[in-house]
Amino acid sequence: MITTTLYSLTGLILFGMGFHTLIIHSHPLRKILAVNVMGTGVFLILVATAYVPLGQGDIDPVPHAMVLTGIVVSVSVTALALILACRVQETSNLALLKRRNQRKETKETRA
Amino acid sequence: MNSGQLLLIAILLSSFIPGIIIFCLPEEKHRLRTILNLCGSLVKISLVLLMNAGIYYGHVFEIRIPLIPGVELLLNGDPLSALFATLSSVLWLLTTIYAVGYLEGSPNRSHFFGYFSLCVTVTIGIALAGNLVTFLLFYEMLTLATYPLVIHRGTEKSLRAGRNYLIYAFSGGAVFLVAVVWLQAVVGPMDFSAAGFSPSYIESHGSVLALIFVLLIIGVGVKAALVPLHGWLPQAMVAPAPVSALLHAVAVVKAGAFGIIRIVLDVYGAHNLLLLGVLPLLAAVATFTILYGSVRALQQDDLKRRLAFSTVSQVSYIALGMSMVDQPLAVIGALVHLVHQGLMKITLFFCAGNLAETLGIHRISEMRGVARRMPLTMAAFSIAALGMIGIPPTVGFVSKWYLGLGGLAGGNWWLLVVLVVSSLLNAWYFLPILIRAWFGKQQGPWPEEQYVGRFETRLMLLGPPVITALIVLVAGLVANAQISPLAWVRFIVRGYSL
Amino acid sequence: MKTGTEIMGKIRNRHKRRDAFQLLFLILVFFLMALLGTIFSTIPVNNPGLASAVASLQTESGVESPVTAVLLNFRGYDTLLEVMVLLLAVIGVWSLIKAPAPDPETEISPVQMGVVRLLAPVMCLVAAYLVWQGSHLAGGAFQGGAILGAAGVLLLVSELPWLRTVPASVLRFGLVLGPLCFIGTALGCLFLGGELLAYPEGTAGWLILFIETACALSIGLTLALLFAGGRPHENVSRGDIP
Amino acid sequence: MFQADTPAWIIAPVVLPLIAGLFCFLFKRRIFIIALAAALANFFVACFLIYQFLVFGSMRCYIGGWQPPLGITLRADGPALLMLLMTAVTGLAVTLYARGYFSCRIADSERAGRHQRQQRYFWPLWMLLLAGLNGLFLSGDIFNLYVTLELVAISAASLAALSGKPASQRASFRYLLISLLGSLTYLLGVVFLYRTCGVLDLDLLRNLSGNGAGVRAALALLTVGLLLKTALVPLHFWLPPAHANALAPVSVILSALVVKGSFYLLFRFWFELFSPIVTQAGLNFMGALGAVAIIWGAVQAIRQQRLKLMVAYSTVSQLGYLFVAFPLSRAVEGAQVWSIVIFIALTHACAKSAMFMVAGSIYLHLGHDRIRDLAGVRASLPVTVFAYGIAGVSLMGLPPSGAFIAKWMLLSSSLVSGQWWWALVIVAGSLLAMVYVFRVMSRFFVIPEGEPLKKPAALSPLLEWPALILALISLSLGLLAPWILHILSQGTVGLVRVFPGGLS
Amino acid sequence: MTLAGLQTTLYALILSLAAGTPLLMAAALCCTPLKAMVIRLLPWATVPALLVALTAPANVHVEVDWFFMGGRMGIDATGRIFLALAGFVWLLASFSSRSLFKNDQNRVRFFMFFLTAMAGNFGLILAQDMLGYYLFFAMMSFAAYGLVIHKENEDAIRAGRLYLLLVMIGEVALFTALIVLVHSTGGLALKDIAGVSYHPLTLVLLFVGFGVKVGALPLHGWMMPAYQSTPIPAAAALAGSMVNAGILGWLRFLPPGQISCPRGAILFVVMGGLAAAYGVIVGLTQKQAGAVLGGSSISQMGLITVIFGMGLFDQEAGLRAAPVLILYVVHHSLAKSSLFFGYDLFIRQGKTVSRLQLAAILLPAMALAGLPFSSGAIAKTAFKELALSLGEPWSGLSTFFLPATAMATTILMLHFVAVIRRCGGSGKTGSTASRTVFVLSCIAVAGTLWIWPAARNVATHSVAGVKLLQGLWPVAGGCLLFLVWRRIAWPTGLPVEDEKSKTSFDTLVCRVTGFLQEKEEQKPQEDRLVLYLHRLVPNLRRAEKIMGRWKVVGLSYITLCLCLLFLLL
Repeated sequence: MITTTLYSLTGLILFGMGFHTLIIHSHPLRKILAVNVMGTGVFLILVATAYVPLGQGDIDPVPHAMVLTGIVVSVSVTALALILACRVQETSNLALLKRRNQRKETKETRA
Repeated sequence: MNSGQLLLIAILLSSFIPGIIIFCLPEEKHRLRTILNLCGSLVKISLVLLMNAGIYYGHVFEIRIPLIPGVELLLNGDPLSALFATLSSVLWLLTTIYAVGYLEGSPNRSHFFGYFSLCVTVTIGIALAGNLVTFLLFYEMLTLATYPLVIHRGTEKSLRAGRNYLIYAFSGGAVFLVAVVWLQAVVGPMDFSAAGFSPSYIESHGSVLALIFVLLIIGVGVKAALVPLHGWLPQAMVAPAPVSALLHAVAVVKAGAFGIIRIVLDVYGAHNLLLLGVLPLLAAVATFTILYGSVRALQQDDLKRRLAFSTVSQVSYIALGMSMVDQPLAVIGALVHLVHQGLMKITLFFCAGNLAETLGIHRISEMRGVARRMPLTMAAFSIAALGMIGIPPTVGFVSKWYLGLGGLAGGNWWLLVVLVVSSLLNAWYFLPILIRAWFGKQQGPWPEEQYVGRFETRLMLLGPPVITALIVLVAGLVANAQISPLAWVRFIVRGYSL
Repeated sequence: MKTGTEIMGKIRNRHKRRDAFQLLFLILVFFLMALLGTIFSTIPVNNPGLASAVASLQTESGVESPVTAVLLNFRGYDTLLEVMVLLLAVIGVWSLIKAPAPDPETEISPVQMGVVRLLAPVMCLVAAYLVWQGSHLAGGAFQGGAILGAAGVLLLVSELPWLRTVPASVLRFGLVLGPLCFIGTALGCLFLGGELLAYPEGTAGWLILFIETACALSIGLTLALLFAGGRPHENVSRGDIP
Repeated sequence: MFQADTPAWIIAPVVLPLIAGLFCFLFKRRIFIIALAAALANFFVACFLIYQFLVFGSMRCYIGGWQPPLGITLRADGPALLMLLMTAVTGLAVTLYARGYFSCRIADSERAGRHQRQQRYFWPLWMLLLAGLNGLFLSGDIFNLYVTLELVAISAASLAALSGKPASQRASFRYLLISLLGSLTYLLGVVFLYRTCGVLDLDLLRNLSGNGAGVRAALALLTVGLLLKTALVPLHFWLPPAHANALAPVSVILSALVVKGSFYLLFRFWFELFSPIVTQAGLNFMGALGAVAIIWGAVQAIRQQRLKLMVAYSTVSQLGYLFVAFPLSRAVEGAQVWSIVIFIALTHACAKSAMFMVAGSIYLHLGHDRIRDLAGVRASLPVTVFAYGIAGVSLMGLPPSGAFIAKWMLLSSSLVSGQWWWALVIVAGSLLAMVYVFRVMSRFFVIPEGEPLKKPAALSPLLEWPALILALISLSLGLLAPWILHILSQGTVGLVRVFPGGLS
Repeated sequence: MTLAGLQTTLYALILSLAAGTPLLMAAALCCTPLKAMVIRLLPWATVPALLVALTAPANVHVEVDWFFMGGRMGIDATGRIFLALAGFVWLLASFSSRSLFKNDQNRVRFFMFFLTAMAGNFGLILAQDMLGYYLFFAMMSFAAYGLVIHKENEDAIRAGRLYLLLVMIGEVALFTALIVLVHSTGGLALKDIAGVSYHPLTLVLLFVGFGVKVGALPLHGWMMPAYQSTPIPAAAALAGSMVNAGILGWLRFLPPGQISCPRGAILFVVMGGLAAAYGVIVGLTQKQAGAVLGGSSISQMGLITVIFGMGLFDQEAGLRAAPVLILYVVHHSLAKSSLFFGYDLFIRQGKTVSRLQLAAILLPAMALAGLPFSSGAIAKTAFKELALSLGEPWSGLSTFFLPATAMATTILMLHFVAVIRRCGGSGKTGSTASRTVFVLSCIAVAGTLWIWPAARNVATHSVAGVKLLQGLWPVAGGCLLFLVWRRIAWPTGLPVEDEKSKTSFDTLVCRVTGFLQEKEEQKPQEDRLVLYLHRLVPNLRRAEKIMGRWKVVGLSYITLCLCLLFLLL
């Protein structure tokens, strides 16, 4: 029982930490990781839920299946998010570069 | 579906289908477009007349389409709707002819005539609406159908006018919607044919019902241009003349006034309103509007603006008459003014349009001696203007006469004062125009003389005002005949057994 | 000088404000989590969950492992959609970006090559084992697929030249294979048994294995391709005219 | 096997687009034919399901033959079927529109390759999204709903990023993160629920969920998660950039369908699953959020300088109406709650799709969508402008659109129950809607000065007519009201059980 | 159709032709090819009316239900006299104007108004219902405006404006009075009026409504400028016939002999008496012939008003006063129109006026003054007899008031003659026609009352010895006084008229109208709402940006969670 509670509370704390990071930090990678942490937290709670004290130590397989599904989903989303983050970074970097170049050019022409 | 229902649908479709076809026509096919328009309006007039005959002989015309419990669309041909439908369809024909002449060679005519037809469809819908929901439906659609017409010129000024028109109209519509819903919440669904809800509600919900009445009047008062809800009307005169004619005489303002009539006669009923004691409020607003509109009209130099303010003033006669709903004579005056004002005002706007289109005259100060150049136009204008003042034998006198009689019958002496003062003001702002036009001396060339031909202007522009002016005269002269607006209005009022 | 100090002050102020916000936010998050935790821990645990239901129907499921039974039989529909999610991730990634071209100048160390050559087949074997084991113990398509994916990543990292020459259409087919088999089976069951995914009597075990195998392959490929980070170069397609 | 009353038909709307999506991904050529076939089939199946529903009543399909609590149930009741039909109709129109859109873009030789690639990936993503949405509407299992939500979220985010513009990618990234946050919150709620009740099936949950704090917390979490995805103010910030920067067909899909999915769940939870524990304060809170959304979205829409952004903010505003129905739900009889929401959702779906289509067509035509410079469009794209007008009218809730019916019911219930302030918000919202709709409309009527330099080629009818037809549908929804109400009243057998004697 | 029905239709046709012929001719003027013919046939427009007046059987009444608000036409004794009178005056006027306007560029317009006014005049005499009367009255009044303003010079425009203003006031007063009357009688026919009790306000309204036309005292302002500005033939019609419409209105709406109304009587008598005095005084200050005649009209109409007021006292007085009133009206109309025709002749002939003509013009002038053997003497005798027969309060009138007015009128008429002697016309246009008309009118003035059977009784009374003397001394006194006054006022002869005669009331009207009309058109105000929104826009943008920050999102997420938790728990 205590184990379950412990696990669940840890999961909740992970969820909260992830959320905090997601909001406070601006770097895309951190955000993605934060979301992953949050997901992990939820999975942790889910796994903890699988422990059924009433039966004879039986493990409820359904939360496990759910966790599996969740993990797969989170993997997919993470992959997509990472790629998107890369693209965003790239394009914004490009834009940044371009802007800098332009500025330089104008300076040169002025000179 | 019986023949009566078919007739109702045919009446609506007779302008809707031409409208849709016209939308799809390419810009160049003006001959086909004109033919479609004219055929549509002729068919509509004959169908409406057919319906009138049917109504007179007691046939029932009714279509019900239930939407949700308590909300149904109801088209119903009763004598009152026949009055408005006839007015709109006849004036539509004339306005169409006029518009064809007026817009010759201007861009976007397909759209213009398409919306024109939609507009009249919607107006007929308003006429035929059998309950508040249906009325609301067409009332809102009317705003939509007229908006493109108002901003048809596409200039910044017209856009601004259009924007104001929308803001006013839709705000009014929203208030109206709330009121309709509320009323239904209080007294349940109700048709116009019920001619008022049961007086027992007044005991339980008196103040709420009074509030709802005020909201309803505000809702329709926007279109009827009751002061202070009139702001859009003078601005909307930037639209082309046929549109102004449509706004002032055929559709929009008339729809508002018609709404007031419906609300007073059919939704609340004379008895309930007397119990509620809200009629003095309506009377006060109407009086103020009449006087205010006249005074403002006096200040305008722009001819169409002056006419617009004159509309503000004149339409309120209807509201004034309805505020004495317990007096059959006043009701007759109000109802018949619905028709009469339409006839007179459309003539005036046609003439103003002629002046602008032919000679480029927009201001009254430019009108000196214009009657020598355009005698027929100005003759028509004069007849209508005299009618507005209430000079016999024009129709304007007939309305005022009944209003006065009704007011006196109800013991309202002040009404006579209002009529007198407003007649004097009307004379004050119309007679100088006439004097200037007929007896003034032309000073310099006309601002933009565009047409030189056999007649004073194009026949299509000349015909409609002359015809309407003749109607103004003849309808007054034969007011007491078997077939005249007045006779039909008497028939309507008989049905209410006030 | 004055302006300089002002600016510094401003920056400091902003920092302060941010810190204050962070603190507030932290407190709020903590409060929320504490609240949730309290609620969660006070939930009376008096329901048996679905364990007993699963246990009672275990024999009908055709597999021994309860998790696999749930995944592929009782809640096979979830899994079907989940496989789709994976595929979707690939499609999404491919729609976004082209796979980075291999850097021809990087030299792969022979040690790495050796390890890869050694490990990759073993990993494939392990994956196959995991899939097979899924029917009675922990394991199954996802686990197997993950191992396969890892193998793929290894291969990709070591820049094996033939990897790049695999035609895109083959990759597509590989990706679609698992979901297609899954749906195919499901529909087959529908046509045969009247219900989607209602395996006919006695065939459940084999069908599940079949689905798992196909899915494991596709999942492995998916993960590897996700790692590759973009759509392959499709020479034939007109879509990638530079 | 496939008789008319076979429940297995229910899975068709999920499976058909799924397979189509796979094939679209697999093949290179004739993808459009596959997608079109799937959309058509989906439409017909939806119609058939409604027919089936009307004849045989509410259907349940137990996947794999496993009954709850273990198995997953798909169920087809009135609201679900109407949402399904909405998706099918809009989906069909979008499919056609997208075809026109992409062919028009590909015809432009400058970036043909890029446009072709966009089309290539659009179809599978769209098909999978369609499958996800259909699954969402039909699913009767709270965890399965999570999976479908994810399916929708990922495909939607990919679609949103499809245009390749940096802005769209940034927006899409944010969208993805937010919907992940939402999904995780939702999942946390599911965990709470499972912990309390031990079942996942909605019907069982409804019976089991007692009055415990766990269920309430679960409801709060589920709600917040779904609110994030529904983009209710103040959580709406991701929506306008994501919707406005996407390709036109994608904007249509996102705005018309995707947000509806999460809202649909929210509504189901509040009014079906958890209705016994819902408090009036909670309902009022949601209503207040909705009211804020109506006003805020409309005001922001009025402010916008670009057509697509304006339309996107209008979505924010319109979503508010859905929530204003919450506090009023208790004032009306059972079936009406659903009808209000369904009417708003249906009208908004059709009208908003039409609007985004119009915006897309105008963008294609002019090369920009600045509201200031829309003069002259009327002459070259009359059908499109007409469609815009009609869609705008529907959004404003003028009769006889479906939104009017909904507005009527909302007003009526707010006035009957004496909560007139909601009526004020509703009326104010529609007036503001008038302002933003006609702000654009009036620009169409400006007659441009001078002759246009070059007359742009006319757009394909596929770009113009779907918009018009959708707009017309949205306008005439009010006339279909009796039919929709019939479906809803059939489907509220379950609701009646939940709310004995109505909701009052 | 039965015979009776046929007869009714026939009468209806004939009666309506009386008013309809001029109207039809006016309409025909619109048609270019018919113009010349219509103008040639102008005098014939009066023929149907004259025929009706002379030949119609007594008490013909026709009802035409469909017309206007239910039309009734008919001719009774009073109507017949008025119609004959009007027909005669209009006939002469049309002869005269036809010759006057041979070459005027605006003649078509003039004749249109001329014919319309004529139609209105005939129509109102024939109308037997209130609205019909009102209709034709309005028609005549407004058409007369076209005659007043015909010259289009500044004076004419000013006169027209004043005329129109007063006509409008009269119209609305009449309208109100009619409504009140109809409300109390319940019917529209004139015969329904009998026995109605009048509200004082109604009396005032009726006094105002018709008093405008009559030139009763506070409403007299239009008369002198209008008489002066109107082309003389039209002025003759105006003074000789149209003015009578007001009197007829009183007779119709306050029928003497059928009502008694002492308060009204006082009103009428007082106002009439004042007008009689005022008219002379103001006439003497005028330096233009038309205006002088206007003053005379004010004065004479004042006398008529007094007679009418006497008739209002009670029913018996009414019965006695009515014939006297009619007699006086006939006398005044003929004399006044004759003066105008004479004036016309003088104008046309210019300096070539013969002494005979000058003597001839003295005939109507002295008739007005009441010289024995003239029609004026007869009318005044009738007046005196009436006053005497009515007893105490009135008999005093005959001893002082009437001689005084006669004396005053004599002065005024001499002044008139003095004024027109100076008139110099341009040429000899149509002087033949003018001469004929003048002669005819003079004959009518001289002969009518003598040969009129109804007046024969009074006529014989008037030439009785004492009466002759009584009639003569005021005239003689007047002549003397005129000479004295002339010496005092204009020792060097009449000054040449150049200053504008403008009443202060007129200036006031001009000023108010101008003030209101020349106001600038108000600029449409920029839409407040939009302005406000514009101002809001930056703030809105900022707010929306802030809402997009992750921090805010996080905060709102947590807030929402907490709120919902608390609200649901």
